Amino acid sequence: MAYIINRVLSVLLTLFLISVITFAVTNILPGDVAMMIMGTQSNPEALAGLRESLGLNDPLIVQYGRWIGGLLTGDWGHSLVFREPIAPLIAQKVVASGVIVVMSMTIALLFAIPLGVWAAIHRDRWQDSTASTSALVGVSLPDFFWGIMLILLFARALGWFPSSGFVHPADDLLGAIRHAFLPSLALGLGLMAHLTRMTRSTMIGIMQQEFIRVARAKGLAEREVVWSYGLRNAIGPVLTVAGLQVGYLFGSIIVVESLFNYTGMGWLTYQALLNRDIPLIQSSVFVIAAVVMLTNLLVDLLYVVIDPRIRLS
Amino acid sequence: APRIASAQTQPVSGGTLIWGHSETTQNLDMHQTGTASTGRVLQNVHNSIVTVDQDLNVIPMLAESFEQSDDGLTYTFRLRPGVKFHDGSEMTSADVKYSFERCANPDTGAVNFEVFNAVESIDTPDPLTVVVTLNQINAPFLSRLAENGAGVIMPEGSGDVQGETPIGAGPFRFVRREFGNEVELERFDDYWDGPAYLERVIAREIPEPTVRLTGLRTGELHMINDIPADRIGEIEDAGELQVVKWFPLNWDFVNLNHTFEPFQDARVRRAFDMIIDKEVLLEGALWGQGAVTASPSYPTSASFNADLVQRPQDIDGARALLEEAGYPPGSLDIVFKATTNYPYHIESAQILVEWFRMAGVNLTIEQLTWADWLSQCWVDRDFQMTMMNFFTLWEPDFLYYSLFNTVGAFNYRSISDPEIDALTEEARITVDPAERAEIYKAVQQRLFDEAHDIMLWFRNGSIGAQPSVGGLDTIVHPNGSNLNFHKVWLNA
Amino acid sequence: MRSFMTGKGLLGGGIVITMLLVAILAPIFIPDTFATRMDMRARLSGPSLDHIFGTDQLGRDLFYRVVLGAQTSVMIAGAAVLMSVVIGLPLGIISGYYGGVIDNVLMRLVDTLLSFPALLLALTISAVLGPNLTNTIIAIGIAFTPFLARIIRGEALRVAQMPYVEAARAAGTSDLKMIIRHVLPNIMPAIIVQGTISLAFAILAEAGLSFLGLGTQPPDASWGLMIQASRDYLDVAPWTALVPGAAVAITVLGLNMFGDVLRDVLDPRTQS
Amino acid sequence: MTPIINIEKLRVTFGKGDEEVTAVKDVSFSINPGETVCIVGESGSGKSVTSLSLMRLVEFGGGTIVDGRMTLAGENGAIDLAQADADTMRDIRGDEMGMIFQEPMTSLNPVFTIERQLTDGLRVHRGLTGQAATKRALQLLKEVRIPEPERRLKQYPHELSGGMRQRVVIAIAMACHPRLLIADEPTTALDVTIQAEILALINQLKRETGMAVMFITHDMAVVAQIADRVVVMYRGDVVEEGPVEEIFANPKAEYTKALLAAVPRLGEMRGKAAPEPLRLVGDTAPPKPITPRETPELLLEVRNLTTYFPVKGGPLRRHVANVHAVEDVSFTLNKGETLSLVGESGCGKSSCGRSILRLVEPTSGSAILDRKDVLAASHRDLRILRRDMQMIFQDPFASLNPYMRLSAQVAEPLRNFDLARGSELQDRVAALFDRVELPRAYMRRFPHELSGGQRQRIAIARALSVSPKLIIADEAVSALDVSVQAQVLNLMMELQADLGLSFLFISHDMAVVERVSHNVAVMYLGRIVEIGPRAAVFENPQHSYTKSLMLAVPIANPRDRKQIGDLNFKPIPSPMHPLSYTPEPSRYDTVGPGHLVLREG
Ligand SMILES: Nc1ncnc2c1ncn2[C@@H]1O[C@H](COP(=O)(O)OP(=O)(O)OP(=O)(O)O)[C@@H](O)[C@H]1O
Ligand SMILES: Nc1ncnc2c1ncn2[C@@H]1O[C@H](COP(=O)(O)OP(=O)(O)OP(=O)(O)O)[C@@H](O)[C@H]1O
Ligand SMILES: [Mg+2]
Ligand SMILES: [Mg+2]
Repeated sequence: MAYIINRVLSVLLTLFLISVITFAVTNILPGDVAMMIMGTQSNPEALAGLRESLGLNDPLIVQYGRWIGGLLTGDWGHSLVFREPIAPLIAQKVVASGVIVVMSMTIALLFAIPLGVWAAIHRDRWQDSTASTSALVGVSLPDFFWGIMLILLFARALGWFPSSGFVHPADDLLGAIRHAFLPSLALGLGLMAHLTRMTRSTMIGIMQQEFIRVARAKGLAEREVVWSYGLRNAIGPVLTVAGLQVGYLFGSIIVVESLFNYTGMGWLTYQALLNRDIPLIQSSVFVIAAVVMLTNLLVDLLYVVIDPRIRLS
Repeated sequence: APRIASAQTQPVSGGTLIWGHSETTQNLDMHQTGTASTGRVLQNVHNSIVTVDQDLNVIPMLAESFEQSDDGLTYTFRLRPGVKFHDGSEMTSADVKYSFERCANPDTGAVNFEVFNAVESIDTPDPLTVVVTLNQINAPFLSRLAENGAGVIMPEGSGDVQGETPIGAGPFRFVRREFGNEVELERFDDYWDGPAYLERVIAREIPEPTVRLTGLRTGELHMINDIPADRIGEIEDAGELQVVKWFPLNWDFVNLNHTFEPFQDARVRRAFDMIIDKEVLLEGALWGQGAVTASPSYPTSASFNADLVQRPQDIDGARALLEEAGYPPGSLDIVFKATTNYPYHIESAQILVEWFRMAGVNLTIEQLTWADWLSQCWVDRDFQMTMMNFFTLWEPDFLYYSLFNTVGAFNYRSISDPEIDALTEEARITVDPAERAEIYKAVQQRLFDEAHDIMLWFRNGSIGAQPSVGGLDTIVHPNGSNLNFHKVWLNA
Repeated sequence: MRSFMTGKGLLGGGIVITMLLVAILAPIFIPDTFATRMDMRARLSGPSLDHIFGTDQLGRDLFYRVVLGAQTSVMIAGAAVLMSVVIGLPLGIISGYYGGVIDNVLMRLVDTLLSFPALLLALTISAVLGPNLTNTIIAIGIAFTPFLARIIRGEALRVAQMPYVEAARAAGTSDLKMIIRHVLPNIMPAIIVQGTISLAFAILAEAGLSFLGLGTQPPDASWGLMIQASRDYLDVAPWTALVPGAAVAITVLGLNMFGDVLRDVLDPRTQS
Repeated sequence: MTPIINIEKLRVTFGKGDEEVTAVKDVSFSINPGETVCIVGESGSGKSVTSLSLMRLVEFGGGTIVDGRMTLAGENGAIDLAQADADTMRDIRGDEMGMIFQEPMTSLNPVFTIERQLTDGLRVHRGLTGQAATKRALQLLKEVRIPEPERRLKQYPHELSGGMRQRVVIAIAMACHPRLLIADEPTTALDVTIQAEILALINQLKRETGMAVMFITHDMAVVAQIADRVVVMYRGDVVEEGPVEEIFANPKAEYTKALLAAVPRLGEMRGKAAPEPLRLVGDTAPPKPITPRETPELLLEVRNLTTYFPVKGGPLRRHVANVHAVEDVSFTLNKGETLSLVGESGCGKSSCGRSILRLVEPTSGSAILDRKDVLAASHRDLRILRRDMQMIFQDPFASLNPYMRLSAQVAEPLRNFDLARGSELQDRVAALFDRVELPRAYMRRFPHELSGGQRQRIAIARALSVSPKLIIADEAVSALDVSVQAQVLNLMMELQADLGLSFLFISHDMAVVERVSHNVAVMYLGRIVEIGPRAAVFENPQHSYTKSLMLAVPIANPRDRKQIGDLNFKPIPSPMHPLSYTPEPSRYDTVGPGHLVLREG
């Protein structure tokens, strides 16, 4: 229990630090949103007026206070470019990204774990080299490369999946999954490669442990030794790494979502950055960092469930 | 005028057309929005008081008729009776007065507010009559009303909601927008010019060209605008899809900052012009989808100076000219700022680098996001050389005054040429169309001689569509930029 | 050196050395105009005798572009990783070796930074600083720093608890000498291995930034930029992506293998 | 009588081609029903590989049985295990043959409950599931005498102490009543008292079930206590085999002789006043006793040394409790003498030694070394003081920097104190290599290029380099094979005689302690419970803990077998106390000259 409280407290502290860093960084971005709103119609006087009315001329600490106060009270302000309240906008995009993050993670784990285990138990044999090399090729190519290839194969040549767009799962669950599939796969391939390597090395370490020998000495079938005795121990570290990869995923969605025109958090953040939509950048970067951190918290707590050793300390 | 590839069928009513839109819509307030992407969609929601025909003559629209007093200071609009707005109200002169005043009010932040600069009063003697009085002659007033935005009529008091839920008198009602994802429009059955065929139009915003094209090919989309230039030929040849091409969509030019010392010398500017082979550049950047021009005037407009011919590429001549101006090879280091918002600008820049190297000028590319380009080049005018495109500003006052007059709102190159200033001022108060046209031709000549900017080309517009889409010949607005779905239909 | 003579070692080492040689030598022997020379008549043409890897959308020879682009990609990745090591190393060592309050403060900060996806961090930094070579390096470097600091800290912490450190302390070794003589050499293999893997990631990160227009600036060639430029032509000219893609893949593959083998080679225990 | 298992000409290799190593060359022996056969030999002699081959587990570690037969007698005829297929082996493993491994800490799967791990074998071999399996598991825990067996079933391995874990491992191996139990160093990682319990337990189970036991160990004392027959292995070969008395009384093979000579035997030193080096095979001169000086001269005086380690807890990681690692410890050490600190794992021996060196900061007390208080010294003075006191650690490998050449490691203290430079430094390092009898050619080597004993010599050379007055040797020989251990011990004693060094010798091996000490202090729960001259403590232990410790120590003499009854499992209380806890001061009774015993209350 103390462990959990401890983790939660440190999460709160980190959230605060995240908000400070986010705010600081966004405030040194060059260019501003007034310009983006006025576009090619900008002129200095109109810009000055717009800046004033947007509160861009207040001292930074006032702006920070206003922002953080708003965050806490649920008033996240308006996106300057999108002219919409930020909170519902982000809420919707988080769902969109959540779908592909979860799907790509699922796809990745579903393939990575068996593949990694398989490579580990055939260590240094052809199975291992095959799995390891294909994993390496997977990590060696950028997600957008996979993305384009998948579009060409699955959308263009085979026509199995739509090539772009987003459907809200509440409107049409199947449609949502169909639209999210290709971006998820594009993300999942790199991730899968990564997790395969991780599973492999963890499993190799575990299969050398004494308790594995004990399990064999009991006369257990090799299947059980590997998939139950071995894997149960590997799952914790693998999940932890998977959790850490959520951060990487939230980075990659910026590219993949723009590619697939899948309007999620990555796309939103990128648009916000391009348009210098400071309130939106702040909130979406903050939300991404917070989601990444909370996922890791979740994984840590899950670890407590998986590994009884953590429960006491 | 649009050229249509496939045979037409009889119009049918109903259906939802899914359009892969090449850009993201922004602020939906037609007065405030400056982006062509938004205008392209809102064209279907709003109607203007007047509009233009294919030959760019101003013609009635929501006004049944209009007349100008002999002194050129009073305009009287007679409104079409029984025009309904999407909120169910009927259009009256009060709505027109409201719309004009809203646009003119600086607090609104309307991009076209200067159209009303000379307006002294707007009177509404009866519900169907509007009288606008100017305090000085403003020759382009009517055509500026027909231009995007300024002449749009909104129901009285609807200003506050226009940004999020635009209300107009157009053939389609705005239903919803998921920002950056799609806009949904629905047929407005009470449209004054008769209801549209289509039940619904969904504009999916897909900036990535490959993805957009794939969507069309797989049938996820009924039509797309802006087919990737290199793919047009191939699609036309395949013949499975309709291709609509029109000329022009917009025009491009290379900008030289006149506050940058070397560019204050006309010889340097001319030399730079000579370095560029516009035909090859057009081929390289846009796969030839356009036509080079020495003048930015709308090619079919009366003021277009057809006598001007591009300087042919002459690297040696350029070298000599530069040498003469005091810039021997290797002495000029120039940063070329290009925005990633227009990928073909980046391609152009890369080609330019090669030619300029041959001419002894060292060109370095700096890629800017749209926001950075606006901030650095447009507002701060902090650049040496850049490239931009404008949607065809067929209204010459708008084009030449704002872009080339010393005090012009779009004069981000800081051009200051007394001759051009005088000519553009004069044109404003010249009522006779023929006379005005001559003045603008003189402006074009002067621009060409001085090489204030380097004119490149008019770019083609293109639409790709499934065979099931009918009525594509009506879709492109005469201004070459907007799309109108009023007479478009979908075969089952 | 025996452990280098394995198949993996030879292949990994060979790839890395080849890439380094290409990155260093190509610009010396091949004029850099070869990478930007255009041929409008041979745009998007497939591999042929004239252009063994084909050409891109501006008719530039992909062989020369990929060969001359090696320098940019390798340099950006190398400099960025170097930068993150230079910053991360002292941070990590101080944190891990001294522990206590310094460690708590530094690691909280590192944790916070780690919550920002590296690409997002790099993207934001790039946007702040503007796109050019140096800033790309800085952006990737900063984005990678917390990650490296974390790993180095873990290693330093492990080493600081080793009996030989205690033995050295009992022998009167001061903290500074302890770090130089004992901690650094023992964490170096981990850093180098992590470094090679980070290099691979940095190459991909540069590609990602270029994809979003914030990395290398045209007409310079970098692998990332080449892949990004190819995206519109993939269905008609797949080689425009496959050529730089393969260069990235092979290099990353080589780096990974090299890293694995380095781990063994650097350890005096596995040398004989 | 037909043997249960008969091994003939077993040969096992690892790796392929150039890399091939033969771990077991030619091993033949057999085990009869109800018999305990001990396999002894130094580290790496192939003991474990032999046992793993028998279970056919060696293949999983990359080994290959290239030759030989391993005949297992069964009701329906004999099977050659070397040829048996995977299914047959699975049926045999855990059913006919059970195995216990060396490391109780890692032998259990950390993420499964004890119950699950106990019932797996029952399910596979007996088809027991659910209630029935649980019942049998409970019964097994009772058989291995685990306290509160019901609760243990639901617990996870980390919630059990080392001794309990090893009992669980035994229970797992015994689950299906195997006919042969293979135990690979099952007690090496355990304290002597727990070792005694485990040995007694195995003995008892053997008697109850009539199974045969193959017991692997390198501890000759354990062999003497439990073996019926002994197989001596050396570098993959069986060099000698015979009944246990025969082997001890009349070893034939040279290796066996050397091995037995190197084993210190508890009680050997009875009646001798001063410590004496071991007389190894091949030594000609009789060992010279290490007599203390005529007039004892005080070197180190430790007074009321107390060291607590803070325990952080709660959400804010506040200081909530203390581990009382060293509690009010006082003793003195004279020049040229050895004081041994003995006691079981976790009793605070190392903490005591490290506190004196200030490698951990003590909570209170004083340690006066040659009239200077180490514990009160400023950081600058401390560095200077450390010239006079050096340390040798348990793990010879871990205490040397793997990335540093040996000469540099030995020279490090000299360079730290700037005692020598350049060629003088090299000369002094070379002299130190001579001193610890290592060839000078080794100076350029790295630690991994040396054997364990050689590495420990380097550690000794490093400690000697600054000519300290005091060396704290923390389990300095515990990790070494007996023969190597004897050599290192002799070296240390020789140095003491030559240089007048004082040793604070920390160890848990009573036989070694008896051999090397002038004085002995027994620690329990952070306190010294008994201290005095070696003879007094060993021959006349007074404190109840010292007595039980002495009783538990196995004696390397098969004629002197201890009939240890079923010792009650009595876990050592935790040294962790809340902040508010104030311990009693240590009060001692004098029972003889210099022989003090903690008052028990
Ligand atoms: N998996 C393996 N791969 C390669 N060599 C091995 C392997 N396992 C054991 N060996 C080698 O086989 C030889 C015998 O090892 P084994 O473990 O049987 O020794 P041991 O007598 O049990 O020693 P210890 O007392 O240290 O446990 C050693 O030289 C060892 O290095
Ligand atoms: N650095 C430390 N922090 C917290 N507790 C410690 C630390 N070092 C030792 N302890 C605790 O202090 C007690 C005494 O440990 P110490 O290492 O001195 O025992 P020991 O007698 O040397 O045991 P062993 O024979 O296992 O080496 C133990 O309970 C141990 O867990
Ligand atoms: Mg062994
Ligand atoms: Mg200890």
